[in-house]
Amino acid sequence: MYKDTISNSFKLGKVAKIVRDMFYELDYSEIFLPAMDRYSHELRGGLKTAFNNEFYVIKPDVTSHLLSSIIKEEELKVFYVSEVLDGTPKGTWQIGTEWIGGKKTMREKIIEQISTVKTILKTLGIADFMIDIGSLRKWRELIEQYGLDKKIIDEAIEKRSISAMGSMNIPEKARGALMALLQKRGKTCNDPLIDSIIGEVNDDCMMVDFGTLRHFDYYDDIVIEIYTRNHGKMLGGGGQYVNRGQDCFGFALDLGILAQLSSDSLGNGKEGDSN
Amino acid sequence: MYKDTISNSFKLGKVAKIVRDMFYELDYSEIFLPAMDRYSHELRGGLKTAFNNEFYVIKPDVTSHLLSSIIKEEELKVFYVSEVLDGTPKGTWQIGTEWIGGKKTMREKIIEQISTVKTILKTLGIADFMIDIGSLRKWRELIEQYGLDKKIIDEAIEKRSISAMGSMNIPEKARGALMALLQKRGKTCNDPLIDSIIGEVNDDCMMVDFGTLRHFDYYDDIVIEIYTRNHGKMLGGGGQYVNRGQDCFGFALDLGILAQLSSDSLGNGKEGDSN
Amino acid sequence: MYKDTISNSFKLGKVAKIVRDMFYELDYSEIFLPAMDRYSHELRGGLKTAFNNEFYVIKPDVTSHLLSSIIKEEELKVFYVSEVLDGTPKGTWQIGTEWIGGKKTMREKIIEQISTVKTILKTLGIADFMIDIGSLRKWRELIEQYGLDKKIIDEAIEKRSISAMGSMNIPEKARGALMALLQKRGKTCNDPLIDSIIGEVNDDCMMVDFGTLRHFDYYDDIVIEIYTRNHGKMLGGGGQYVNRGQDCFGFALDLGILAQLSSDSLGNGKEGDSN
Amino acid sequence: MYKDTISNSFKLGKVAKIVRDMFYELDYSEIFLPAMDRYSHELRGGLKTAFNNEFYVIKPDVTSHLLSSIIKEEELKVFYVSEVLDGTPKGTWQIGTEWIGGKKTMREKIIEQISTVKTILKTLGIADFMIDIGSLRKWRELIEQYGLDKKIIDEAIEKRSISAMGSMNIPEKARGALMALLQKRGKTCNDPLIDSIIGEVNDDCMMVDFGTLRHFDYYDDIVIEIYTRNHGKMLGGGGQYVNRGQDCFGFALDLGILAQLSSDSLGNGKEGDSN
Amino acid sequence: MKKAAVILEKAGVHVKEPEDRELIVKGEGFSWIFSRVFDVPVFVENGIDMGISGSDVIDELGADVFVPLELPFGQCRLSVITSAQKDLRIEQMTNYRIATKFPNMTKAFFSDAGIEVNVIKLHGSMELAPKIGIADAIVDIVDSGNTIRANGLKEIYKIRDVGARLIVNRVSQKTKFQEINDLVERLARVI
Amino acid sequence: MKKAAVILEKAGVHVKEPEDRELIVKGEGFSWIFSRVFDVPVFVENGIDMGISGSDVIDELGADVFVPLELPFGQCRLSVITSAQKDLRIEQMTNYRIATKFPNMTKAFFSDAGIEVNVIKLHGSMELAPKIGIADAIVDIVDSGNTIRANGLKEIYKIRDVGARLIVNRVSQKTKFQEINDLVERLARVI
Amino acid sequence: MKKAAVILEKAGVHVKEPEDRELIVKGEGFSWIFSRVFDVPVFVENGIDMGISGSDVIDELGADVFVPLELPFGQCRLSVITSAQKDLRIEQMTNYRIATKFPNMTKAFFSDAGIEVNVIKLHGSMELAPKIGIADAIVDIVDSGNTIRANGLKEIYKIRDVGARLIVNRVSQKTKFQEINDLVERLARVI
Amino acid sequence: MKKAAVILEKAGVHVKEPEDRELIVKGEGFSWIFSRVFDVPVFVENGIDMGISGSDVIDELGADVFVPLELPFGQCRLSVITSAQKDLRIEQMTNYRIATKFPNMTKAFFSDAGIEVNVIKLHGSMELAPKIGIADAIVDIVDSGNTIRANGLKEIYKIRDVGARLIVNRVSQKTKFQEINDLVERLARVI
Repeated sequence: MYKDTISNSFKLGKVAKIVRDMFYELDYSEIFLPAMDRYSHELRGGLKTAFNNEFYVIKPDVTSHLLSSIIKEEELKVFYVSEVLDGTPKGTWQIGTEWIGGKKTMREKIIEQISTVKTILKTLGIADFMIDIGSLRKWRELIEQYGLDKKIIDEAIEKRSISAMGSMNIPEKARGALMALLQKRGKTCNDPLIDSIIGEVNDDCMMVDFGTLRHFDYYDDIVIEIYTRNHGKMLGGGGQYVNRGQDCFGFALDLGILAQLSSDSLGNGKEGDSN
Repeated sequence: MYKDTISNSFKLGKVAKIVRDMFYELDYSEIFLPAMDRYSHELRGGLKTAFNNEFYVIKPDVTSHLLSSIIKEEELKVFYVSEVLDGTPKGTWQIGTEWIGGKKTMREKIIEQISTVKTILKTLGIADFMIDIGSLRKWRELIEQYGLDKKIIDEAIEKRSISAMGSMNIPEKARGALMALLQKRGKTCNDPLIDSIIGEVNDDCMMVDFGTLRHFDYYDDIVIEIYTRNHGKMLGGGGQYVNRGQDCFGFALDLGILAQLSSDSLGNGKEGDSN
Repeated sequence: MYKDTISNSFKLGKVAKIVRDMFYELDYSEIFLPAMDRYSHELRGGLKTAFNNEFYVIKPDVTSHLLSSIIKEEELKVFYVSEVLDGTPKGTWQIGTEWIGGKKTMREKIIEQISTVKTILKTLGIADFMIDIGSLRKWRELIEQYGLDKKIIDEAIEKRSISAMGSMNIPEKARGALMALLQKRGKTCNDPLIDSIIGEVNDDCMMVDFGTLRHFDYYDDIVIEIYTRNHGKMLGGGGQYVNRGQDCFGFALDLGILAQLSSDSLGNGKEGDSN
Repeated sequence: MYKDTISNSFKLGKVAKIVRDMFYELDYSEIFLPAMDRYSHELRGGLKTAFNNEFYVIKPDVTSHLLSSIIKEEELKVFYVSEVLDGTPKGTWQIGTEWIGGKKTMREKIIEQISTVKTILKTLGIADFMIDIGSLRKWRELIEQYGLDKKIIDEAIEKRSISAMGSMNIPEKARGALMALLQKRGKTCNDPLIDSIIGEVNDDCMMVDFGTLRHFDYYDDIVIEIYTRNHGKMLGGGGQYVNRGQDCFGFALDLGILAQLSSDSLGNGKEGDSN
Repeated sequence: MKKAAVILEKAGVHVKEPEDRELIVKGEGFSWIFSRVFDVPVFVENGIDMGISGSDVIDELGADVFVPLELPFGQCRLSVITSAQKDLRIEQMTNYRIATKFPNMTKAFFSDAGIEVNVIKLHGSMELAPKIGIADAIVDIVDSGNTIRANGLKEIYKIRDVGARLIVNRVSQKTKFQEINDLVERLARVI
Repeated sequence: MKKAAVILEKAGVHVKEPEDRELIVKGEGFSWIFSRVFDVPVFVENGIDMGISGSDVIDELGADVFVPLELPFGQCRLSVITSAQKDLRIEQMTNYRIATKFPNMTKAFFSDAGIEVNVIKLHGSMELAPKIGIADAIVDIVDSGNTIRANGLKEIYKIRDVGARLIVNRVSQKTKFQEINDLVERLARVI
Repeated sequence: MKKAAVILEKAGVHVKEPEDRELIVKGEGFSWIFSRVFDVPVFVENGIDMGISGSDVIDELGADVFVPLELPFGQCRLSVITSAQKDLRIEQMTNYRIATKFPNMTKAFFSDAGIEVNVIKLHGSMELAPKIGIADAIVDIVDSGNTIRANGLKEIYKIRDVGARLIVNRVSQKTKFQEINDLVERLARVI
Repeated sequence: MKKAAVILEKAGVHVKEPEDRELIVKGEGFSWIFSRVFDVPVFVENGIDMGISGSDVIDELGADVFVPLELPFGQCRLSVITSAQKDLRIEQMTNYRIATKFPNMTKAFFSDAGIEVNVIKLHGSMELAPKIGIADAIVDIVDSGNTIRANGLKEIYKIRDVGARLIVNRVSQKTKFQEINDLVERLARVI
């Protein structure tokens, strides 16, 4: 068979084609970002390098790269297929979307994009996936309400550290609220926006979860994480952010994991492939 | 409107979609090469950098990158959409194919790929393009026949320098043959392989030309160059090469120029676009 | 003769030995700074690069490099001989000192260091040098006194632009003071500190000049520039700065220019050397 | 006290001054090599980087850097004080010499340079050092004599692998000679050149040793290694090489280890220093 | 290991002991994996639902796992240790050779303090290193302090406190939310 | 050139005209060097005491010289110029080919505005470039604007004002302080 | 460990056993240090005269030591091991997760073969990893092969042979030439 | 310029002279563009069919054009030039300041020779630079050599021969093959 680069990329190619076609149907247009850009603190991830006495980043995180390239924007409904580096020359291939501005409300955008994720995974024959939906706003409101220290709370959430929350010298009421939010996972959560999103998407794969989502600093409120029972790593994630006053929502899926999980269903379960 | 990166990439996206669909129909699968690879003298172009005390190249020439990644190969019919760097962080976007090995003869491959180029350009509404077909073998045979110095002849061909050929101290018969080959441009050239290719493609855009093609060292015999009357730079090019004993042919088109030339025909001639 | 690297460095070696011996006598100890250090905004100049996904600077400006390496400091009386890069791989060799903290007053330090510069140049047989002494404090006082815009004034000083000062809409009294300061060059300047320094150094080479000195942002008040009549570029410069509440003064000389100018006097005026 | 860079470099400064003065007395002149140079396969060690699409090396091994910079050479008796990098931004400081060409015979040069090493260490108060002297020529002669495979022998010598030598299918006579050479360590070795050098140096610290020296590929025959009983790492080393037909000899000492070992004797045994 | 079993028992979870070289033991509702201390966070990060491991190991490996509970055993501290005869402060350790089982944490600590040191990775009996002269100091876990006193060493700087932790795989926390939270609550009540 | 001589005459400095190909002309107290416009800042930066040159050239070369006086002639402006038929704004010039005699200033302007363009360096008659289709726009000096109108072009964006400047070498300003300041004051009075 | 002592005894060197937690034991002419397998090459490289350690550990650490003797025990091999059900060749292991105690040697092997894999460092019981699904294959030391067979695994590729080695510090080899050569010769005779 | 017109006339091509500031002149079958010497290769590379320019300018710009014919006029050479009093060899020019109109070719020449020099870009009258002390040597076009002799300079090293060249755009050579080859042949016959 082939050396890794080629065999590896065949599977990616198959999955990319399927997902791209869906994005075209949903009226997304493909965006091509340059492999290298001048370093700026807005750019996340990528591999730091230098050219001609200037600092550059190779293949940074796409959302942050896109946001740093926008001057004035009406609507931008784009998808991308790109390798993303994170500190070393070997990156991960991602396929994702960014929906910036436009007339649709934030709610409508989130619902359409979550449904898009569902359709993609189902079309790829990946059945038992789950989509957790969480909210950074919930935590922010709590922190403001009780005047808590954001940095300490963030660290506790990052580790879901019940012990840390237990030993913080904060009012008991605050502690109770924090614990409740951390443990909150279920079908509904009496937050109008989230409940309506779950209602609209109306699929068993959806779960409200305020305590197990990663908090990227460029996300504003609603965040989602996509995963399956039988793969140790996350399939993808996304979230809502505001850019130049416009509501935006985007998500990214790990093309490598999609290719792995979908290879059986797409009838190319070549002998010797990792399960 | 938008900052360059985004407006620029919209046009690329439109063209890439059209061309990709054609490649899918012709049973090509997409290949994803890593953005960075360890430096090796086989890799052409790209931007030199270093990581962890090892030399790397960012986005090198795709053909050379692909060839350096193959261990054992039956058939590989692939296409790619990728930015290619050439010494600076700002590269050019290319869309191209590599057809390696398989049962088809070299002649059939070249004919299919030239027809593919034709269909792509016509579908993009680029009408007045030309495809020149040349042969490195012709020059090699001449050099061997008269025992000439390959390096000097190559420099003369690179510049089409009639003066240089005139002043070389080589036998007159050799000089005559060199001049004839340099000036040879027309519909046929009584070389069985090339005449049959032109006959098969049977399109006015085809021209035999032994004297105006660029000689890349990894090409073996048949080379093509694609251009239009109203654009100073080449649209693309390709050629035939042998890899691990297998006949291969590949070509690449400059996605930026395709986008420029096709923007009118695709009905998105936005006011203010460079025509 | 030799390739540049070696012939070039012989002359540097001769001069470096002479100057080092003087520093030893004046109780300076040599300091060796690492060729590369992690990037920080405090570092001036050098050549930007990256290693293992971290930004680094190669051979930055020595004063800024030293200051960024000090944690707690009693007294530091050091000299260095080092190549300093400024955006390209080919740098300039410098020999310089930094006198940080200690019991001596700022005035005594400046006087000793200016005398040191004099002795160095005279020992190297460079006779007709001049040392201009200026003061950033003078300009700061003026800016604060008339509430002027520091950025605009700095630009005007940088270019000695009398037109710019003439056309600023500032009170006439302020304009007069600015022009006077800009034109102020002479043996004395009724500024107690500077007059006493000139008096103490008591050498014709000294000149007060508030309008022709370069303003490095890490200098605080007294700045000096060293030059000769017959060399287009400056020989060196220095200045006074405050670091962790301690008075500091340092200067640097261009070893290459010293070697050029002193080669005649040191009796090694080899034929063919740049004059 | 200070951050490492400064405290570290004070000790280096003290030792460098002492050693430099000795080199001046022995009529060596200091050489200043650029911190960065274009990459070439001749350069050893250093830290690989890139600038403006060209490969560079930062602070490579000094001997290889000097040799690659010489065009035509009469005599070059130089010393250097420089940081040398080896794959990471943190290098080791070295002080060393290169004696290229000139009238002195190779024997005289080796004897003078070994005596110089002795004087340096003794002046620094480092008493119980040893200098092993070995010869690559001895091994080469053996390999040629029995037509052995140089690569396998080198690997065996690198590891002093008696087992490997035992199990090679080579004539017993060859095996015996290899083993004898590997085990050869003592005051004399009936090799005229080496015995005369040991006789001339006439110091107990000298030892002939054909089996425990590192074989750098740019050394030609005589190699030396300098070490002390109570420091795990080597103090330094050197060797003889031929450059443009001229006999050369050079050695380098690790300034850091010299500073550590000599700190007690130089009366600055500051409390808390690593012994 | 026994202390963990005791706590679990109190929380109503019976730990099945492995017979001889058995690696995985199936018990009521749980399968137990007994692996090296340093491997627990790797197993949990790559798919095993839960694990009990020391915070020193978790931080050294930078494991991307949830750490819901600090468990009341395994309390000790990670400290800089030098020979008892010397009165040393951190700033004086320029270019010291430091032997440790935790190179990442050691490098991070000294780099933040701006002190350049040479770190030597060892797997066991750190006290040996300074004794036989291959290191000038060590960074190791200190509990009672007897071992280091017995070897003529002393603590000069506490880098951080260390203790046993319950860790949970990020995906398992979602897919087995009920069971995991249920166990975490029962454990929280007994500690 | 003549305007410069007029101003200098008024300030009491008689400019000696060079005969035929003479490069350096010695006059009362001054030696005059007549070089190309683009070379004046290079001469002054590398040792010639003073010079008169356009601010466009000084900025394009980034010459490290003193610029004491703006002289009252040579006023014009550096502008982005495109074909008269098009109504264009800067943001729409993505990937435009721009012909100019000032590549550094052109690249800096468009890079600050975040627009990626391809700059083609030409030495003269910029208006030709868009006419014969080798460039989509040009960046050039505009004075009356007749030339560009005559060639069917129009200014769409003024990058900066340009004018003649007196420039002084940084070292000469120190070593010939009196003479230079004296001349500068006399010139300042007549402009 | 015992086998080493047997060989040494035959070579006339009596190995003093350590009582309880003793680390260093002084015996006739030798002091014996009993440390972890993985630490022996580190001790010898940094100053301890001699040591006995496996060639796998020496190569994994890239220890800069002399290796005079291959000792006749500890023979085994470093192999790529996958589940028994699969017939796999190395080229098919693109993007496989490979658990191993020897990350450096594993990365070097697959990189030379041009295959990109993800290496997970574990400290013990490698066979566990594929069983509980956190790795697709393992690279480990295989001796009899019982353990891997017992865990439903099989060897598919031998990377290299492994065995016990006598290692010597580069400086000690010089300063204690006689004693070391003497011991090496006596050992050489008995193996 | 006139010599070019003479040759073209002989080859049956009548060159229409431009009136006053006209840039483009339409003649029988040709439109003539009169631009700066340094701009001709840029025009031809970016779309103008053919041009006549010096090989020095073509090489300095590294223009990607066809160069079918060496024309029999404009013969001169690019040389390293220093003051007549000095007997200098290239290796002795370490750190020299070299003024030139051809910085790329000058840097390439000295870098290949392994000599580090500082290149100062000037646009005209190179001989001035050493005279007024802002450069130690110059690299310039030498024809008769009178100018340099007149300025007390002499040639010490010929870098390369220079002469007029006919250059052709790579795409035009294809799309206007007949007309271009026809003209090239007619020209070839008259030179």
